[in-house]
Amino acid sequence: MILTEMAPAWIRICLILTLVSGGFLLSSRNLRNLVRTYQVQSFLLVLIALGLTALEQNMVLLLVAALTLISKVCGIPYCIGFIQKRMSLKQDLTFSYLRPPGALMLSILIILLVYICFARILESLYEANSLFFLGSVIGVSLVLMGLIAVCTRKMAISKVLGYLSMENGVLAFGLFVTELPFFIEFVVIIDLIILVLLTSIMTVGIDSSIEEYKDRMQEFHLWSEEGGIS
Amino acid sequence: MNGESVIFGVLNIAFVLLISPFFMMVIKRVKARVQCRTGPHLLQGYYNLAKLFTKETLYSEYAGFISRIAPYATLSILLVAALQIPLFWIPGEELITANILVFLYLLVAGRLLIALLGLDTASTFGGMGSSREMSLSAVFEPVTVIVCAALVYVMGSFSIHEIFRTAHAMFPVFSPTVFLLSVPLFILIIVETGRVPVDNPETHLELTMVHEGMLLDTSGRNLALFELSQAVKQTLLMTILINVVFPVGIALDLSIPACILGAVLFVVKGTILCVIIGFFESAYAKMRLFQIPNFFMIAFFFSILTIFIEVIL
Amino acid sequence: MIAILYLILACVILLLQFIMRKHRSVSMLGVLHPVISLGITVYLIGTPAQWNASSFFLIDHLSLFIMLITSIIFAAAAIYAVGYIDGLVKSGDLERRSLRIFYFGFSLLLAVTTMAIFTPNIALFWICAELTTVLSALLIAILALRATIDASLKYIFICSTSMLFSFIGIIFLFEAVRNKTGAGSLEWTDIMRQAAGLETGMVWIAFVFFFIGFAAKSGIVPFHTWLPEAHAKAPSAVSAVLSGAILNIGMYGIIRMTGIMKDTAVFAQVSVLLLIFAMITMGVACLSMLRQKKLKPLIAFSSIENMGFILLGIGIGSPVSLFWVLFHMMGHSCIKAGLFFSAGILHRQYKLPTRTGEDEIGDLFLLQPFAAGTLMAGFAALMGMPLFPLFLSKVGILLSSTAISVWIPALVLVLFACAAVALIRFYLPIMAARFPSGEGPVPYTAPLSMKLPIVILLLLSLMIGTVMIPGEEAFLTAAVIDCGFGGQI
Amino acid sequence: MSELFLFIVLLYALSGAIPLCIRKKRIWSLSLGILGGGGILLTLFPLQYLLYSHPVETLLWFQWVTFPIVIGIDRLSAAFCFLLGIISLAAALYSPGYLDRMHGSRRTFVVAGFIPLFLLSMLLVILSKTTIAFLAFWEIMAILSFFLVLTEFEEEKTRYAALFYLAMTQLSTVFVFLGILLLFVHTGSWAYPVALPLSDPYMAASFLCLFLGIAIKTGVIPFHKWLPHAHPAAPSPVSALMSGMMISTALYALFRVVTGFFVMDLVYGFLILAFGCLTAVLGVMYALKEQDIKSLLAYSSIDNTGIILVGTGLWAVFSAYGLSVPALMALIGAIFHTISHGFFKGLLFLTAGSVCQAAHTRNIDELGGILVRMPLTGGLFFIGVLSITSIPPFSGFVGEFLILQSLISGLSEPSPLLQIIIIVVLSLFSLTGSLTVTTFVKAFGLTFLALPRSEGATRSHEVPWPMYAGPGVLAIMSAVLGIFSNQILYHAGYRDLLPDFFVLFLVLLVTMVLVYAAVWSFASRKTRITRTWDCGMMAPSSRMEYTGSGFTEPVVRFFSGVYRTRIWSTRKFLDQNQCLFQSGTGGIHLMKFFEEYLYLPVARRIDLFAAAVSSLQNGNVDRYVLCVFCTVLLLILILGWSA
Repeated sequence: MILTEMAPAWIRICLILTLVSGGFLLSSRNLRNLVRTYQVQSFLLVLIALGLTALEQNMVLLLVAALTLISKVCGIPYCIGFIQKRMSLKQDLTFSYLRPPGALMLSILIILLVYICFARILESLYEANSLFFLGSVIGVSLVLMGLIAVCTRKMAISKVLGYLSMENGVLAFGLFVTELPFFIEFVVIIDLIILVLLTSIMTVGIDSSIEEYKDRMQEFHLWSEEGGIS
Repeated sequence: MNGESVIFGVLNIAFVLLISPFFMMVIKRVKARVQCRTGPHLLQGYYNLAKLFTKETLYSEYAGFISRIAPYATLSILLVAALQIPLFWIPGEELITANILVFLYLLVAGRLLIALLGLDTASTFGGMGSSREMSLSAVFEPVTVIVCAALVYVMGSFSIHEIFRTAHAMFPVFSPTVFLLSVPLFILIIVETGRVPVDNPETHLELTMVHEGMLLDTSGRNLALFELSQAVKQTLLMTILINVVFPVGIALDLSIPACILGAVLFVVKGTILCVIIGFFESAYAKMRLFQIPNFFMIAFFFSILTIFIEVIL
Repeated sequence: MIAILYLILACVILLLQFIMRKHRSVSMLGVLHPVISLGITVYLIGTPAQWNASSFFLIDHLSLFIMLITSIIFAAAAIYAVGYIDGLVKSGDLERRSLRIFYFGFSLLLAVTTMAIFTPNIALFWICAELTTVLSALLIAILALRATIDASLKYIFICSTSMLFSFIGIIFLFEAVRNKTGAGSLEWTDIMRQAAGLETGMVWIAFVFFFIGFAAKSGIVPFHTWLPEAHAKAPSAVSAVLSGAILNIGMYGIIRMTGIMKDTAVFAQVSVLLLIFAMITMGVACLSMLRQKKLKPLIAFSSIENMGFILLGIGIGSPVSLFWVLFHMMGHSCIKAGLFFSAGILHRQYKLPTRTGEDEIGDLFLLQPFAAGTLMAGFAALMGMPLFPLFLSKVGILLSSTAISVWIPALVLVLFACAAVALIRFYLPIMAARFPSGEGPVPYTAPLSMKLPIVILLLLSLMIGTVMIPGEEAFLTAAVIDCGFGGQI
Repeated sequence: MSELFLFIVLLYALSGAIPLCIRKKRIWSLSLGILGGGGILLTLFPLQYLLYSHPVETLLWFQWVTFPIVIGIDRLSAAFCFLLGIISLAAALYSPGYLDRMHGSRRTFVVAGFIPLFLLSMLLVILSKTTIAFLAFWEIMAILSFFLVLTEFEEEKTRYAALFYLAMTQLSTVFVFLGILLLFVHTGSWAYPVALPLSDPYMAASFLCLFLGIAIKTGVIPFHKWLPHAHPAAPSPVSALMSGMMISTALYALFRVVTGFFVMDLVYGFLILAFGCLTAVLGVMYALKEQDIKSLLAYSSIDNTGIILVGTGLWAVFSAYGLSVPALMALIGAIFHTISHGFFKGLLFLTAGSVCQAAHTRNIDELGGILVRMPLTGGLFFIGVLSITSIPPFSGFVGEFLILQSLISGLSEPSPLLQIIIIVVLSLFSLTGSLTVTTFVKAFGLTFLALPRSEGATRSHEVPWPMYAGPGVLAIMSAVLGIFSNQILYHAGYRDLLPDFFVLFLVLLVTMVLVYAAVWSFASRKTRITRTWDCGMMAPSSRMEYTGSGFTEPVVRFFSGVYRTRIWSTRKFLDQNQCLFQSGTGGIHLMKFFEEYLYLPVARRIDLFAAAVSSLQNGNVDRYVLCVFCTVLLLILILGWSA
């Protein structure tokens, strides 16, 4: 019904919006709305998943959408927010190599480049103007924009967020392959949980100076007091 | 190794020992006469040797076994070299290998021993003498090898006996190559025996003496042996020049009259060559040590010219 | 169903490590785990009938060979760790509390690596590879120093970001197989069977993206930057495992994928790409070795160089070069682990890395003659001395590379010469350095458990280098055929 | 015969393993005794192959992992085995005494253990019959000799020499490895190829690679710079082995390549000849100016390598022109000179080693008067000097004589180009001969004769008997080889190449005896020991003697073109704008041409390039991720472009 023929247009809009959220991720300075843009991006993915279920009537995608909703939209952002509160760091102002406007310009160039290259490589898909082709372009360029974020941000927490948006790019691309998405979703979730856990513990160490590091560690009662320096 | 070559050996060595001091005295006599002096008696060489053999020998307290062995070794090396060079009679079969390269390296051996002797007495003169001697010989030896190469190339064989035999056969025909060969051979005599342009044999002035410097500390019978070996070396080198350029009268077979004739003719030819050497020495002043390599270049140039002319003709 | 034993063993060991209280028993468990898995692997090698017992495990000559290397290195590292970790704890570098985390992580890393080697499914292989990254990052940062945490963060960021690209490659591959046969599959064997007809554009993209991730895993140049710092900062037992086993996992992935590409039309481009990356890797690694001032980064760069050389062998793609690639992997892992162990002894002796960052090594032959001797033997092995295995694989691979162009062996040999000079240029000054009398550090007597693995590994590499174990040649040839490079040797 | 060979190999391996495993005091005298036994067996073993023409016999065949290792012996390798046997006997006799006096107990066990293994690796290089075996044992030889050079690693000089040596041997291995790879690619088998044409570019490249590899190892001039550093830095028995035996092993490889592997044509003959002449002349010229006796001997090894290369080059040129007799003469001369060079260079290095150890210095200007204090060692050194300066009855003369004879008899070929080249080579060759005489008069005269110039030289005393028994063996061999050279070649099947030196030697002895008897009977026997003539002023002190540099100053002046000198001066001023001069130093030193213009610039450039490359690793994680990013972008571009 109306949902099915409206679905492809719906999916294309959501894909473009994910690209926009990637752009936001690059430019926002405040850590709080960095997390918020990540939540928006994940939510858009959920919408794409729903659109795809409408298009191909495959119940697995529904399960994927639910999983993404739980983990990406609420779970991980809450965890990062919790760590940020403890670190009481609000601003991430220092950038290396590229300031946000430069980063945005570069990401537009990248999207164009990926589009041209993939068009030349996958002519058959390009003529068929298939969703898979669009998904692959959007996915890869989102991953690359995440990589720029990791590369230009100084703060480890913002690097982790850049990495998470790369994960979203992979997921966006994975959704368009019918049999694979659940597996991808399962994969991505496990990886994310472990990764975020580990890096957040470490980033606490990196971003704060060395003295607070000791008591901060104590606060998390993970390591005892006398860590001797060899 | 048959009887004839043994006889040749004995005869040749005896004749060389006999005639060498005489030739030395002829040169001294000519040089004196050019300077309007009467000069020493012709037999003075023999008297000097006799006197030296009876005198007492002095050894420096620092000297090792080199000083004791060198005189005997030098003389015996040169006498062996004499076996290779027939003066007046070419035997049918060689006693020892008469290869010209072996002759050359025997001369080098003699020079090595004398140079070491110079260093053995820890005196400055000896050190200076042997340093100059070795430096000059280092530069001159390529020339001697090229001269030998030219000789071998022209005469076609390495053995000196064959060279003299072919020279004797070729003698009547006056060929330019033989003349060209005589100039480097003559320079060879001048340099090897340390004649004037290269080094002054008579002087004791440390600035000019090269050969004399090494023998400064020898005395008595050692000095006599060195004088004798010096004379023998000169005679051998003169023989090469004479028997290649003017080989008339060399006896080819073992007959008494031919040998006597050959010997007499050899003495005459030798005296004439000594006169020429005497005049040559008086005509030149001693060159500065570092100019001498240019003098060697003349000999080098002539011998290479001989080879090229032989190729072109 | 023998392969299941691996997983059961892993679970049992992890469980026991939770319960045990005393440090001694936990470390014993740590040793037990790799030794038993080595036993299982040898048993499996001995009984080919057991191999395709369950579809859940892909057991063939190649995976068993890599598993053999991994379990040897892990066993040696575990034995070494018994003495080494004691030393760390006694000297206060490692808190008693994080000991449990170390052994837990160590056993988990072995379990995950075993899983990675034996999974038939590419995606599962990708996850296990990703997990090895995470776990080894945890082990690197175990000393809780700022430098170690910094190094492990770099490791995580570079490796996992590149691994994401390889996941995209896997998706492309899945899509390509789906286009050809209607139902996409992620099994190594199925893809290899379908490889001939796959659509070239899709397969080429799949390989390139896959290569990016696993190049980072095995330290190929543009992505190698994490390796010297991670190996230098990690405790020596961990860096030996990293160099000896985890790099091989990356290479295992690349070998499998190149095996798939072998039958596709794209193989020419693939081998050119691999050759270029290999040459760049060897070039950068050898030249940076010339500038190294510290011991462990020097050894780490030589690992990068050897990985470049292995990539060169894979890039050539002939069965002979693959045979020697596997041989080189075995030799390199043993020697490199031995080297890191002796470096560990030197680190314990001279309290490296010191505050100033420079190595202060002196009175080498007075304080640590054993470690100095084994270090020199290891360097001789790395330089390709004939009795050691690297010489043979150098001959084999360069021989097959002459088929492509004569300039490759020339350049590779010059680079190997540079590496040899770099090794000795580092060793000579520390050999002769002297502490002013009385000021030298207190002599550190390395316990037997630290010396034993070094000797075992050196003897093992000597044995590999000189004598051909009876079944070895047939096993390696079968492994080469298994990974799709077929054809006569 | 292969059982005897296996027994010899076992002996060598055993004498190498014992000191490395058992650390009892003076265990090395037992192990070196075993080495001596092995050496004697090794000298007897090849005789049967040498004297009667014996077919090539494979002694050992086994499969090394997948490569065939074949050990076999033929006439050429038999000659070199003979040399190796004698030298290992000499080293076995000499080393215990030397090791006793060496400080550092653990080090002596390493040296005593590595010497037999080093000899064994050389033996296997000589006897290997497959290229892969040759390469493997060549590399083991290189690594073992590196460790031996590194024994006294305290001094900075030794470490520099060891590093320089390793870099050059690695370079040489690169070339040999490449040459062997190209050979395998063309012939398809590991066996030694026979008579490959040099017209095919691959084969030309393979020959050039092998030639360069060997040239680096033997110290041909542009690549020689490591040799004068490495050989003196090693302990004396090792430097004797390296100079005597290792250079001969490399030259064996050269003979194998030039005569066996390839069919030489004119261009390559001239190439070898050019390298030979350059190495011979420059080698001896640098030897002349050297003050350290062991590097003087090292440079003279380079010079002898040059002579041997000239012989080989002549063989190639004459066989290309079709002159078979001169070609054969040149080749036999070159091989004979390699063998005899092994003997007298080993002799010179061993005796020089005992002198340096007794006087605790290697500088000629601080030695002197050693002959009186160490008569036997001095005597043996004198025999070495006689044979290296090619005095007729000794073995050094035979090789040079053959090469000279082949050169001169090559003049008969009418082509003018060949004649010019022969004359140039002849003059350079004889210049080398005469400069060698000057060098060794200086080396022997100033080290052994006259007054000691330093405290160490004055206190030096004779070494224990084994330390001159070893060199004694070599002295006897270098004399016997020269005197009976004609008989040896006669039995080896080459008829009238040489004149009979045995008769010459006999006649020389007889004349010496006769002259002595005559003088003894007729002349007076009064002798007196007094002071050297000092113009009546004061007793000559050791400071009035001629020093090394003084002795060679005229020659340095003659060849000032070759000896470039560098004048340097440093000034210190009291004030900034440099007008009040405070102090200054100045000096003239002979410039090390090759080191300053060839080796150091190349090393510096490599270091700069390495610095640029390794600056990528600066520890900043953003830069690392940026690298990843750029590479991914590049790959995507390649994907797009290569579709």
